[in-house]
Amino acid sequence: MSLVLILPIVIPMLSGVSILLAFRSRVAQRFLSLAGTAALTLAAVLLLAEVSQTGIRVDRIGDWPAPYGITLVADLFSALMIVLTAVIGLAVAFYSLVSIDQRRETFGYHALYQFLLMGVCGAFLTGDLFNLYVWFEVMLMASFVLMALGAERRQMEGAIKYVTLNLLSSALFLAALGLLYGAAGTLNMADLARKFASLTDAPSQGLVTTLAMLFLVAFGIKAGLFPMFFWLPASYHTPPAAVTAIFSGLLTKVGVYALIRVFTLIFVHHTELMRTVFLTLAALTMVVGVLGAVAQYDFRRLLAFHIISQIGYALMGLGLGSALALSGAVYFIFHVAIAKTALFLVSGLARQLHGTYDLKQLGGLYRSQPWLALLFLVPAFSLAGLPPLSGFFAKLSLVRAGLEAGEYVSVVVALAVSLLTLFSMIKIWVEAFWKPLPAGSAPASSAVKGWLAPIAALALVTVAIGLGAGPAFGLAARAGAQLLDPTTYIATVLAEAP
Amino acid sequence: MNSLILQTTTRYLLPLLLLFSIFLFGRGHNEPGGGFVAGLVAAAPFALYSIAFGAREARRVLRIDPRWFIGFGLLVALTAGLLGVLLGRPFFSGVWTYLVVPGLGPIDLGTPMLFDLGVYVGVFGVTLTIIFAMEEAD
Amino acid sequence: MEIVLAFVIGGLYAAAVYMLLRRSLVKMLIGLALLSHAANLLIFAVARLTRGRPPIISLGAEDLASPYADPLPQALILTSIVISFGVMAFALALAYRTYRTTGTDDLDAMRGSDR
Amino acid sequence: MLLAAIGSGFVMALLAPGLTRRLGRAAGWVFAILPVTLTLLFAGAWSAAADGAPITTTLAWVPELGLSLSFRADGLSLLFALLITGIGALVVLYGGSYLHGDRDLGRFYSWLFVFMAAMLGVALADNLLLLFVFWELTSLSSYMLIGFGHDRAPARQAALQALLITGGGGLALLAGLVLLGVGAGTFEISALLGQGAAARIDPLYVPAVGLILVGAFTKSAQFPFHFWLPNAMEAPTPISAYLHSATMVKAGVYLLLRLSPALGGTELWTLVVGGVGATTMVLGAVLALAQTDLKRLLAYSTVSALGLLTLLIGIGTPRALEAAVVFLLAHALYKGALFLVAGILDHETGTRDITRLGGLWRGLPITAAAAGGAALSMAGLPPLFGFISKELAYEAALAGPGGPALIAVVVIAGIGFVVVAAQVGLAPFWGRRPTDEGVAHAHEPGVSLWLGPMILSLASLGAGVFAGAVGGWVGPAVASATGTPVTVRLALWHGLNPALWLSLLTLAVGGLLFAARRPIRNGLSRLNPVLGADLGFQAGLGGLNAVAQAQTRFFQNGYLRFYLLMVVATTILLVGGTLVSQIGVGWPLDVLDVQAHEVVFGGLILVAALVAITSRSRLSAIAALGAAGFGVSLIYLWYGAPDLAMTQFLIESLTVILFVLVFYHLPHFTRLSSPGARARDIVIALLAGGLMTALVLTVLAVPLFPSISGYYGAVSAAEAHGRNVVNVILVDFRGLDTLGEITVLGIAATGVYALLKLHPRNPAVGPVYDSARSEDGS
Repeated sequence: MSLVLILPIVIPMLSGVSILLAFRSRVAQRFLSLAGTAALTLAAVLLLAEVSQTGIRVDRIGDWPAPYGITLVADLFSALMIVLTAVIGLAVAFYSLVSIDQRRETFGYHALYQFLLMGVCGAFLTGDLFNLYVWFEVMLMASFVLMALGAERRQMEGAIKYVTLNLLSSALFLAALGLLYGAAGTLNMADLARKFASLTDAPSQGLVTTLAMLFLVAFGIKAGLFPMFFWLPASYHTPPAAVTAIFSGLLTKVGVYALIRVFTLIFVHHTELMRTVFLTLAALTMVVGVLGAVAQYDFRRLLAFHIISQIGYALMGLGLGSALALSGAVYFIFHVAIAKTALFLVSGLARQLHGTYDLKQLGGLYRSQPWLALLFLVPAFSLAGLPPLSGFFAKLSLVRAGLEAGEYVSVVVALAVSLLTLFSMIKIWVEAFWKPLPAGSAPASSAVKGWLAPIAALALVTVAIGLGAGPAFGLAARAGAQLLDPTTYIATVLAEAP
Repeated sequence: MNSLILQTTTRYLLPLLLLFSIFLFGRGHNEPGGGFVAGLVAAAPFALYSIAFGAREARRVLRIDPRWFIGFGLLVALTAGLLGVLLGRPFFSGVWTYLVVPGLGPIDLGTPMLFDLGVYVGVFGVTLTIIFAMEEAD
Repeated sequence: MEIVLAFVIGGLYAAAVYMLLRRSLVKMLIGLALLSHAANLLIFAVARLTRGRPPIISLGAEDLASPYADPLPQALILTSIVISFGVMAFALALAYRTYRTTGTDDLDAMRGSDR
Repeated sequence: MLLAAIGSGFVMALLAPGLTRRLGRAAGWVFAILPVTLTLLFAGAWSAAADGAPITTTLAWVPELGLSLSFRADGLSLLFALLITGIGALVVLYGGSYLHGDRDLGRFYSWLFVFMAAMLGVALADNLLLLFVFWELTSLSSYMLIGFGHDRAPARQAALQALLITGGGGLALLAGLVLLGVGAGTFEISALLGQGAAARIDPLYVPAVGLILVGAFTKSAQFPFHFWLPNAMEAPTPISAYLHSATMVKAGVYLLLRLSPALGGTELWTLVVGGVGATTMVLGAVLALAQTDLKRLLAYSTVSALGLLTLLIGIGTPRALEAAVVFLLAHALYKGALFLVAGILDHETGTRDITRLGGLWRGLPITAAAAGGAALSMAGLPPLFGFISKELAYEAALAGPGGPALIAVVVIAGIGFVVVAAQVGLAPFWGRRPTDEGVAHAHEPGVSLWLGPMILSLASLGAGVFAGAVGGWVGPAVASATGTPVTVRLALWHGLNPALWLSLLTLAVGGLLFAARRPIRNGLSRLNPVLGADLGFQAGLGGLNAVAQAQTRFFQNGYLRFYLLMVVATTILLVGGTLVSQIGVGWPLDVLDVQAHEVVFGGLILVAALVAITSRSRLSAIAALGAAGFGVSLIYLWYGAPDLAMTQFLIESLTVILFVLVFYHLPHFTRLSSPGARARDIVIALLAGGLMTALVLTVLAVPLFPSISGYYGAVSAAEAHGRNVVNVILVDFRGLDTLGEITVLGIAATGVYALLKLHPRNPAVGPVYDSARSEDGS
C-alpha cells in the first residue's frame, strides 16, 4: 500500500468539504482553497518522485485484492498528469482569488474547484473502469456548476450545450461499461487487459473492438475530437477566465488520458484498424480546430478552438503508437496544458484591463504591459512549437515518430497546422499587443500585479520543460515506454510475478 | 398547496418516517436498505413539510441549514475511509469491533457502517437542499 | 427474457435520442431522463438475469447459495442511478435558470454563445 | 567556449532594456564591446580550424530526439561567425545613434542580441536539430525586428509575411532534417558529411532534399518566396543591413554550403538549386531596376545576390563553391555598408526616394566616400574585393555545366549590380542638388553612424588589395563547403582572360542602363505588380480566412440538435460499422424462455416511453416518464435486485416531484421542428436504438469470460461482516465509488442551490455585479 496514491484524491476532497462547511466565511474559503492546492502540489511531487524511483505503485483500496476491490495505480503517465493537475490547479486557484467575484465565491466556487481537482486526480489514478466513470462524473458535475455559476445569458446558452453533450458522453460511457462487464465479467483495467490478451478467435476480438469503438466515442466527446467537439467552442468562452483556464488545462486532457490508457492497455487488438481511425480523426481534429481558431476575432474563443486542434496532436501520438510517439503524446499533453492555461489567464487579464475579449477592440498592450507581453509570448510561441520552448520538442517528437512510421500525411497535416497555430497566435499578438489601442476602446484600468504571478509561474514551467527538455522528455520517454509495454502494469496490479 | 389533509398527515408522518429511515439504515448491511435509501426516506417528511407549509416553514422545523448536512455527511464518509489509514492499512480498509447489546447479542460495528452513516447524512442534506431551493424558486 | 429486454433497451434509447434531438429544452430534459433508464437497464440485462434470487446471504450461511443474481452490476447500477439523479436535478435547475435568463425554451434561439 | 559565446548574446538580450535606460547615449558603444570581443575570439579560433582540428563542444540535451548541444567551429562556421559578430558590432554601434531617443531602443537591443546569438548558433551548430532550433530563433527575432515600428500597419504586415514564409519554410526544413537524420542514422552534421548521406538515405533522398531546400529557399528569399525580403524593409535600417542583407538571409545559403558535401553533386541538386538560384538572380536584378526607394532597391539587389550565391552552390564545382564563399564575403561587406549609408541618408534628409536625392557630397563627404567605396566594390571595379569575387563568379560560370545560357544570366546579375551600385552609392552624392529643403541642408552625422559604413568600405578595399592573404584566409571555409581540403589563391590580376572581357562588357552595359534608368524604371514599374508573388500571398491569406470562416460557420453553427446529431451519427457509424464488419449481430438466445409478465413489464416501459415522447402535455409526459421508471424498478424487483428496485422507486418519485416543481415555471410544449426534421430524427433514433439492441444481443451471444462476482458471495459475510452483498459492495468493496457518488450529489445540490439563487438580477444576494466584470460581454 502506498499512502501517496490517495493523497491527490483525499486532499482536494478534504479541502472541498471544509470549504463547504465554511460556507459562511469567504476568507476561510479562500485560505482553504490556496492551502489545499498547495498541499496537493506537494503530494503530487512526492508521488512523481516515488513512482519515478520505484516504478509503478498500486494501492488496493479497502485492502481487497485486485480485481475485486478498486485499485489505484500510478505509473509515470498518471503521476505526471497528477503533477500537471496540481501545478495548474495551484496557479489557477491563485488567479481565482484575484479574479473571481464575491458572489461566485459565496455560492461555492472554491469548493467546486476543489471537487473538480478531486475528480480529475481520481480519473488519473484509478485502475478500475467503473471507478473512472465515477471520477468523470465528479469532475463533470463540478465543471457543470462552475460553467453555469453566475447565470449570465451567454453562460446559460453555453452551459446547456456543454451539459447535454457531456451527459450524452457519460451515457455512452456507462453503456460501454455495462457491455464490457457483460462480456468480460470484470472492471479492473489490468484484469481486462490480461483477459483480452488471451483472446484469439475473430468473433471475440471483433466484439472487443466494437466495444473499443464505443469507448472511443465516449472518451472522444470528452477529449473534444472531431466531429464531437462542438460543446467546447460553444461554452468555454462563457464563464470567468479562471474557469476557462482550469477547464482548458485539465478537462479535455482527462478524455485524452482515458483514450491513451484504454487503448494502450486494454484494447490492443486490430492495431491497423485503430491506427487508421485514430490518425484520420487526429488529422481532421487538428485541421477543423485550427481553422476554427483562424476564423476567430475573440481572444478566448480563438484559444478555445486551439484546444481542439491540439487534442489532435495527442491523438496522433496515440495513433502512431511507437515508443517515441507515445512519449511525445505524454510530453505534448503536459506542455499544452500548461501553455494553454497560461494563455487563458492572459486573456482574462487583457479583459480585466480593457473590458473586452474582442481582439479588434484590444490593443497597445506591448507598450502598456511589457511583462504581460512577455508572459503572452512565451506560452504562445511554445504553443506554436517554436524552439527552444516546450512545444517544439512535442512537435519534433511527433514529427519524427510520424516520419519513422511512414505516416507522411499525418506529418504534413501536423506541420501545416502548426504553421496555422503560429498564424493565429500572431494574430492575437498583432491585435492585442502591437496594434495601438483603437480609439473608443476602454483605457487600461486598475493595477494587476497579482494577476501576473500565476501566469508567470506557468510561463516559467513552460520555459523549464523546454530548456530542461533533457530530463523532462526523458521522463516522458519512460512514461511512453511503460505505456507501450503494459506487462509490468498488469503484473503489478494483479500482484503476479511479471 | 394549502391542503389541510396534507398538512395534518405530514405532522404525523414526520416521526414515523424518521424512525423508518433509521430502521432501513440499520438493516442495510444484511438486508435490503442502507444509507442511501434511508437518507431519502428521512428527507421525505421534510420535503412533504415544505410542500405542505412552504420551504420557509420546513427550514424552521429542520433548524439547521441542509447544506451543512452535505458537508458533514461527506466529512463522515471520508473519515470512515481514513480510519484504516490511521492504523497503517490502506484507504477504506474495514476496521471492525463489536458491541454487546443486552438481549441482542454482539453487533458488528465497523468503518463501513460509519461510511454508510456519512452517506445517510449526506443524502439527507442533498435532497433537502435541492427540494427547498426548488420550492423557493421565484 | 434478455431478448425482450434488449428490445426494451433499444426502444428506450431510441426514445431518448429522439427527444434529445428536439428543439424544446423541456423535451430534451425528458430525453436525458430516458437515457439514464436505458443505460441502467442495459447494465442489468447484459450481466445476465436471474429470476428472483437476490444476492443476500441467508442468516447463518457463509456463502451465497447458487444461483443468485450478480451483485456487482446491481451495485454499479445503484451508483449510476444516484449519479443520474444528481445530474437530473442539476439539469432541471439549469433549464429553469436558462429559461428565466433567455426567456425561451427554444434551443435554436440559444445560439448566442456560438456567434 | 562556443556555448558561452552564444549564451552571452542571450544574456545580453535579457540585460539590454535595463542597461539601455542607464547608459543613455553611450549605449551603442558599450553594447558593441560584446560583439567585438566575440569577433576577436572567433578570429583566434581560426588557426585551429585551418589546421583541420576545429574547436568542438558537445553536451547532451534531448538524446531521445537526437538533439544534442554540439558545436563545431570549422572554416565555414567561423567565416559566418566573424561576419555575424563583426558586422554585428558595427550595427550595434550604429543602431544606438540611429534610434537614439526611441522609447523602444531597449527592446531593439534585446531582439538584436537574441538574433545575434541565434545566428551564431546556426553557424556553429553541429547537430541538425540544434541548427534548426537557432534557425527558428532567427525567424522569430527577425519578426520582432521587422515589426519594430508596430504602430504602423505596414510594419505589422511585413513582419507577419516574413514570419509566415520563413516559418513555413522552417517546418519543411524540420521535416527534411528529420528525414535526413533518421535515414542517415545520425543528426550530427560532422558525422553526416563524411559518409555520403545522399546514397545512404536513398529512397528518402528526394523528399528530404526537397524539404530542406524549401527551408533554405524561404530563408534566403529565393523565387518564389523572394517577396518577403523587400517588404521586410519596414524594419529599421540597421536591421535591414544586418539581418536582411549581411547575415540572416544568408542562413539558407550557409545551410546549402554546409550540406553540399553530403547532399550535393546529384542531378536533382544541380538542377533545382541552380535553376532556382538563376531565376531568383535574374528576377531580383530586373525588379531592382523598377525601384525608387533606396532600401527596396538594395533589397531587390540582395535578392539577386542571394540568387547568384544559390546558383553557384547549385553548380557545385570546387571553383563555383570558392566563388560562392568569396562573393558571400564581398557582398556582406559592400551591401552592409550601402544599407547603412541608406540609413544615414534617410536619417539626415528624411527621404529614401532616389529621385529626390543628389549632390549630397558637399554636406556628407565622409558618408559619400564610404558609399563610393562600397558602390565600386559592388559594381566590381578593381582594386576592390567585389572585383575579385565577380571575376571568380564569371570564371565559375564559364567553366560550369550550363553553357552560354548560364554565362548570360550571371552577366545579367553583374549588370544589375552595376546599375544598383550607381544608383545607391553614387547618384545621391553627385550631380545636381535638389531644391528640397531637407536634402539641401543635410549634413554629416556623428561618428557612430558613419564609422560602420566606413570600416566596411575600407574592408572591401583592403580585401581587394591584400587579396592573396584573404585567399589563404577563406581557404578553410571553402574546404568545409567542398568537403575536401583546397587551396584558394586570390589575386586582382588574372590575366586577359574571358572573365575580364565579361567584366568590361558588364560595366559598359551597366553604365548604359544607368544612364537610361528613368525610362526603364517607368517601363518596369508597370510590370512590377504582375510579377509580385506578394499578391498571391495576400490572396492565399484571404482564401485561408474565407475557408476558415465558412467551415466554422458550418460546423459550429450553434444548433445543439446538430451537435447531438453529429455525435449520434458518429456513434452509429463507428460502433455500428465495426459491429457489422467484425462480427455481425448475434441472435443466440432462447426465445421460448420468455415469460408472459416479462413481456408485460417490457411493454409497460415501452408504452410509457412512447407516451412520454409523443404527449402534448407536460404533465402527462412527466407522468409517463415516471411510469417508465416504475416499470424499470419492477424489472429490478423481479430479477433479484430489491435494493435497486427500492432505490429506483424512491428516486423516480423524487424526480417526478422535481420535474413538476420545475416544469411549473417552464412554458408548455410547442411543436417547433418541421415534419421533415422529425422524420429524419425518427430514423436516427431508430438506428441508435437498433444499435444498442444489437450490442446487447451480441454481448449476450458471445460471452467471453465469467464474472468475478463469486468472490463477493464468498467473502462478504466472513470478511466484510455483511450479508447483503450489494450493500457490502457499495460501502466496502467499492466504497470509493460511493464516496465519489455522494460527492457528485453534494456538488449537484450546491449547483442547484447556486443556480436557483445566484443570478445577475437577484438583488437579494450580495452586491449586484460590477458591469465591467460581467462575463456577458455587455
